[in-house]
Amino acid sequence: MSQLPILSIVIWLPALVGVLLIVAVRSRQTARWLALLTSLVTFGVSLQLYAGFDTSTAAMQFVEHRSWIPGLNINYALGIDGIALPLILLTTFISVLVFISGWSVIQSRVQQYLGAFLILQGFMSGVFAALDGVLFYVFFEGMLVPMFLIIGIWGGPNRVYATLKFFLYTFFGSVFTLIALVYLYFSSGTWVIAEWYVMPLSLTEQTWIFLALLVAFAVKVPMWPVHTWLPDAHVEAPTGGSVVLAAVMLKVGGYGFLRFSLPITPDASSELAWLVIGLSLVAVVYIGFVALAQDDLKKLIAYSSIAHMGFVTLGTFAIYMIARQNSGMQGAVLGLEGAMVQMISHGLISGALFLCVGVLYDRMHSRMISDYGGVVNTMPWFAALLVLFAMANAGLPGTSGFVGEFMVIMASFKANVWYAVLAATTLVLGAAYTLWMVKRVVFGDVGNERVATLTDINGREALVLGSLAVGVVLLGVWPDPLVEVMHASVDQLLNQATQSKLAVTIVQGG
Amino acid sequence: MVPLSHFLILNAILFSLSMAGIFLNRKNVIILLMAIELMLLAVNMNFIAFSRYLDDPAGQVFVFFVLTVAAAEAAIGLAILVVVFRSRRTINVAELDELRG
Amino acid sequence: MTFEQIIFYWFAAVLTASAVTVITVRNPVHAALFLVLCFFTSAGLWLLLEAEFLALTLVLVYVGAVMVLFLFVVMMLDINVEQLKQGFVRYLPVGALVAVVVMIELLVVVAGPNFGVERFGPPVKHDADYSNTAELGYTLYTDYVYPFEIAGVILLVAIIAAILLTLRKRPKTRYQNPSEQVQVRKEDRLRIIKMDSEPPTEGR
Amino acid sequence: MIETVYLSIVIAPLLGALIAGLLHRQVGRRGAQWAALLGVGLSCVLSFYVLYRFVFLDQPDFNGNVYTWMAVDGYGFYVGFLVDHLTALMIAVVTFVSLMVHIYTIAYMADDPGYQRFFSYIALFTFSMLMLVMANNFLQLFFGWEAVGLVSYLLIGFWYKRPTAIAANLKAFIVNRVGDFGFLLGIAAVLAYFGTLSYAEVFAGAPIVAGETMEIIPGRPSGVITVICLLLFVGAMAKSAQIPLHVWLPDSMEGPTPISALIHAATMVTAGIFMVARMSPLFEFSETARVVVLVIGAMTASFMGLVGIVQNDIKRVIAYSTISQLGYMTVALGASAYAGAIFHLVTHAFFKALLFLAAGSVIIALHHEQDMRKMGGLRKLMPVTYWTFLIGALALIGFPGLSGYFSKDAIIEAAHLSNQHYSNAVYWTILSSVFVTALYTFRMVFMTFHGEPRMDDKILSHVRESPAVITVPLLMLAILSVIVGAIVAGPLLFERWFGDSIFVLAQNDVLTQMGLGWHGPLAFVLHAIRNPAFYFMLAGVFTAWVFYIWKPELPGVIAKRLSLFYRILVNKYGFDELYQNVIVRGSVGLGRFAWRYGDQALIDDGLVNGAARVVKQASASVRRIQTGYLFQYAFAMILGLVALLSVFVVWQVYGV
Repeated sequence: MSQLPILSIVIWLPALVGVLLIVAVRSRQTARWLALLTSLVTFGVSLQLYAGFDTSTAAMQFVEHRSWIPGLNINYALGIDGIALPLILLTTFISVLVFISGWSVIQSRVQQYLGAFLILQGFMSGVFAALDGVLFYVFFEGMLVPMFLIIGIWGGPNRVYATLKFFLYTFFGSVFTLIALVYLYFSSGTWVIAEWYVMPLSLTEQTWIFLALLVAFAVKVPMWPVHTWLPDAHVEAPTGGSVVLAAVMLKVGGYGFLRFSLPITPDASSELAWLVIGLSLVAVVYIGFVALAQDDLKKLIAYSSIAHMGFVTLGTFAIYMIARQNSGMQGAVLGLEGAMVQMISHGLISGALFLCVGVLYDRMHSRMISDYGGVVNTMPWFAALLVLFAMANAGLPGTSGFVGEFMVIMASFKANVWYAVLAATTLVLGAAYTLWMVKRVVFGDVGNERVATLTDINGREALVLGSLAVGVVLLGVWPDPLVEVMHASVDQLLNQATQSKLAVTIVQGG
Repeated sequence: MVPLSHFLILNAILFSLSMAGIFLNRKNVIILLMAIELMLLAVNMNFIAFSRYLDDPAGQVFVFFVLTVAAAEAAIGLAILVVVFRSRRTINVAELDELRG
Repeated sequence: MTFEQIIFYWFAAVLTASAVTVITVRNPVHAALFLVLCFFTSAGLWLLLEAEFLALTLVLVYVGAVMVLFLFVVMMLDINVEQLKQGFVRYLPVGALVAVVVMIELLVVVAGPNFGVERFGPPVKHDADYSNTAELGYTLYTDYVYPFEIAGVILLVAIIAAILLTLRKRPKTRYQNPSEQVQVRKEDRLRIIKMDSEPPTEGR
Repeated sequence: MIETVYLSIVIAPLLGALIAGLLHRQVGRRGAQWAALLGVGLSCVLSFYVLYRFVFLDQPDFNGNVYTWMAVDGYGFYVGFLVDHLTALMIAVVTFVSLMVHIYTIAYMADDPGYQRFFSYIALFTFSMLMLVMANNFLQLFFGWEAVGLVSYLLIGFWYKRPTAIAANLKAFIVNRVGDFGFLLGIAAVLAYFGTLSYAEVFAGAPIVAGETMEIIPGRPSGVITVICLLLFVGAMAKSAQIPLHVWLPDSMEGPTPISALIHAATMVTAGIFMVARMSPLFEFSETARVVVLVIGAMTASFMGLVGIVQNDIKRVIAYSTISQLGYMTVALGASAYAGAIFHLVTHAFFKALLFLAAGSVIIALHHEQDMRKMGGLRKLMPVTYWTFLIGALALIGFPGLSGYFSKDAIIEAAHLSNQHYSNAVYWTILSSVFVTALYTFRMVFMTFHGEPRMDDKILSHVRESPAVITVPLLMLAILSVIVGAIVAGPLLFERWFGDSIFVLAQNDVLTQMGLGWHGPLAFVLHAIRNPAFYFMLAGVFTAWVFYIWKPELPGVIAKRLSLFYRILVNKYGFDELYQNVIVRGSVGLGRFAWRYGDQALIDDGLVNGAARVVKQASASVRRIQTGYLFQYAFAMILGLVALLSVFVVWQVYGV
């Protein structure tokens, strides 16, 4: 293993270059090249993480550890396991695409825009790599600021409302996280997240911590009924913002459940699994119907994101229902890894879909489905890619969208037949809202004279969408390399998540 | 020989009177300031009385500081008053409602 | 009734009466003057308590400086007394009530058995050569020297603040600027112009 | 060696599709055409080689994995192939029909701007279908299942400018998704109860799991196998267009005719039949599931055949006929005559592809006219088309000696011999449907080729026989439609050619029972005289002749007399209206309602903005306290102080 602090580079290189862009770079073109170069370098460095990753162990790897605030026992501790690694790779990958795709789209305050994105990228990587509670929280909150600015400055006409809603929602949630983290610190005396896994907690304590964390992560995921910020934020955000928001930021919620809720409060998670599962199923079914009624492309994709993220939470918490079946834990790993795969896949697909909307928006400056129609006549390559991503969004086998849904449905069938039945409605609903949208936008005769003047995607857009398409198909045809890195970590997580902490308390008390 | 309690009672009366003065002259800032001076006077006299009966000069030192601060306060208060009057041509407190929410 | 007691009650009565007048009188000038009376009587009471230095300070600082300042401001400003007195009666009951309540409470505390005022014996008799000023100064410059210095700073701040607040730039005021006068150069005042010499015109 | 052959069979069409699709600019029209044609052609040749080995060289079954798709949690998900007798037959049929369609397409699509795209799609379809039939596990089966759905979606909407086409493809995909919903749940159930998705292991475990029950509705245990089979059958119902999920198939005729032949007649729609046959080791253990299959099949066979009588669009008639024939196959499945179903599937693939392609030939000759009321008298003008069409029609109605006769008769007989519940009713239903089949088929023949020409003179003057690339596939298919039944009926039905690919419990084995009376194909043909189906068929043809040649005014009279019945048929029993008005509108309406009142009104306005509003109003009222008058603040402070002091004094002094 190399001695370079790879994780620190992945986090701080973009962040520092981002600051540099904001304060020091005058030329737009320099800023663009610098940002692209930085993200490429970061992506290259993050690939080293994959190359050097040892899939046989569940231990944290590439660990960096320095004292940060000794008085409060806070450390600058970074490390990744099989759960964080794919998410970091997703972050760095998507970021590169964002810079390419936004090359000439943003014309005002280019340096600041790119700088904000670089900082955002660094922080998002930081969230997935942090091993210290405070560090996690700092990144978790820090992420909001650049995103707030991105939507608030480069967003659409109603951006102020959207940013406020976005910020207040997420902030509302994170306040509870902070309380939970501080409580954990005071009862354990340490901020090391891994120490919290083995700390005994009573059921009452666990329940409160679980609920506090649930609020934060549920907002981030977002779960019904705290999801309404997402459509608004997406609609107003610039394309790059939407992409990052959907592709990476939502994953922080799912990651939070895996990293915090399950291992720290296993008993409460088990007790309240019904709640999360219920909300997830509502997300899948109810939001599926809501998506059907959307007239706005971005809103539709946003709602579809919510429905798809429902699978993440469903797969995560289905393990407790499997545990209650008394027929062995087989299927639980399927659920957890399905949730993970779904996150990665949704990152690619929703990112791609938002980029597609961006391509259309750049040309026509409209997000309304009714303004389009017959796009395939003038933009055949684009139409082909959009259909591919739409199919992936509908969970067609052979695309990554299928893998996660498949795994989660399989796992939830083990948990309860009806979970699987409700989850599987996405097959119909997902196809219905996605393909109906495709039908209205892509197919048909040329809808109006503005559509007639559209030009097909250029090389830059083709590069971005094409690389996502390759990713989507590759993961769909051969997902094993992705799930392979998770096995060890997920096995360990499953142990922690199903190992009751109450028994430990009794032993210590007696 | 005056007992301590007499001084205390006197100061209590004086303090209450100045408090009533704040209520009564709520519109006239100058008299408000005077009432505050009166209040400080009552407090100071308490300090001195205790200083005397406890035979500790620290109480008088405190009065010294109170006087200093009271003088400063009066100076700045009046300066503000002058500025207010200059800009508004009145010192009627009822018209000073910039803090209104 | 000893002499001390007579003086105390007399001064106390005057103090109370003038305090009442201060808060009730209409004219601020009168109020200020009655406040001066308050200070004088208080100074008398302080002398009774053998706080000679403070008594004199009170008279000098308060009566001589602060109250003059008050009077100065009162007279300088054109105050509509009638308007300011409006609502006086309206607040009389509540003011009186508050005052009475506070007074009763203070008296309950101070005069009640809990406080134990009676435990304080009569004050220590000092020798004839006892100097209150020296004693005060001794304490002030030893134990309280830092607070003393801070008090000085506070006064300085008050001075500067008061000046700054009331300072007004008057554009039309004529004044000398010595630094500009000193810095003046020859070129600023005198310009030597080369001119062609002209032959005298015929008209002259 | 043989593995390479198997792999090549699958890969070749994929390569063809990719070249034709992604490099369409570089390779041009001819290049794309040859890429697809060569890919499928190679695949076809190899498939026949494989079939040859299975038939004559006693090739052993192959079951192997190509690569690990994913290994999780002790479950292995693989991409792998199972090639046994059933598969060998299927790949031969699929690639052959596909090849014929490829050749036919060269002429049919010659003027279409989407020429390369079309070849790419149909080659991709061939690949998907091969993945489906060659799968050795449920996952890959589902992959192929969905992939054919995708290509079907793309092909139905091939002419994407037509609003009807893009409505039809969306409908097809969504309806199929409803089936996949059940199918995927079925797979989930298999995984949950068998712990594997590999066919071999699942089938081996079926007798053990057969005894297990699960509680879907608490307190009411149901057999695991029954649940699995029913869920899987839901998938089959959508793919094979069984009532009530048949609605997409007639609409799918919006696609180009080669597609109707390839996908919506010969191959894709039979995927459901194939799947159930493949799952025979499971279905055999669930009597309930088989009863459901039987009844659904019979209903589809009869009801959809009736609708065919009143259709005027030539392709739609064939489409309804397809649904009806699929119903027959389903009946065979329900009667445990899996081999009979596959047999009918094979013969149907040939004669139905033939019918479609011949219809396509007519359509293109008439410049894309599909309405039979504007046809007629084409017999002389298009002789090859006419005769091949007639052969197809005769095969369809089960004229003795032609392929359809053997397969359909086997099914009817199987239903007759079956001792399932309702098998008697089913028997009579499908028997009477023979009459219906004959009626609508010959109505179509008569209206199209006989009588007076009813088209414009302008079009009529241009009508001529189609070129060789169209007629050659027609002839090939016609020959097969004639002979294939007689050749394979014996081995396929009665000699257990399928071996272990199809599993039938001894007590359900109607085919063996039927085999007792099997004395070769010739005897079977002669046996037709004593077969009621034969007379039903003759009656059907005769009726058609009466109605459409002898007394053409009769149908109108009858339609008026039986107007209620007629209207029901014309409206196709109202399925479309029901789905459109109740399910589609209902869903969108529900979505709108949920969005307006759930998301926007309740959550956004009520909770989110509501919270903000409450705070705002509260602070608006509180802010009146904030008068801005300093003295009032001072008063408040003093009063507060006094109050506190009072509390303190009272508390301290009086020790309350």
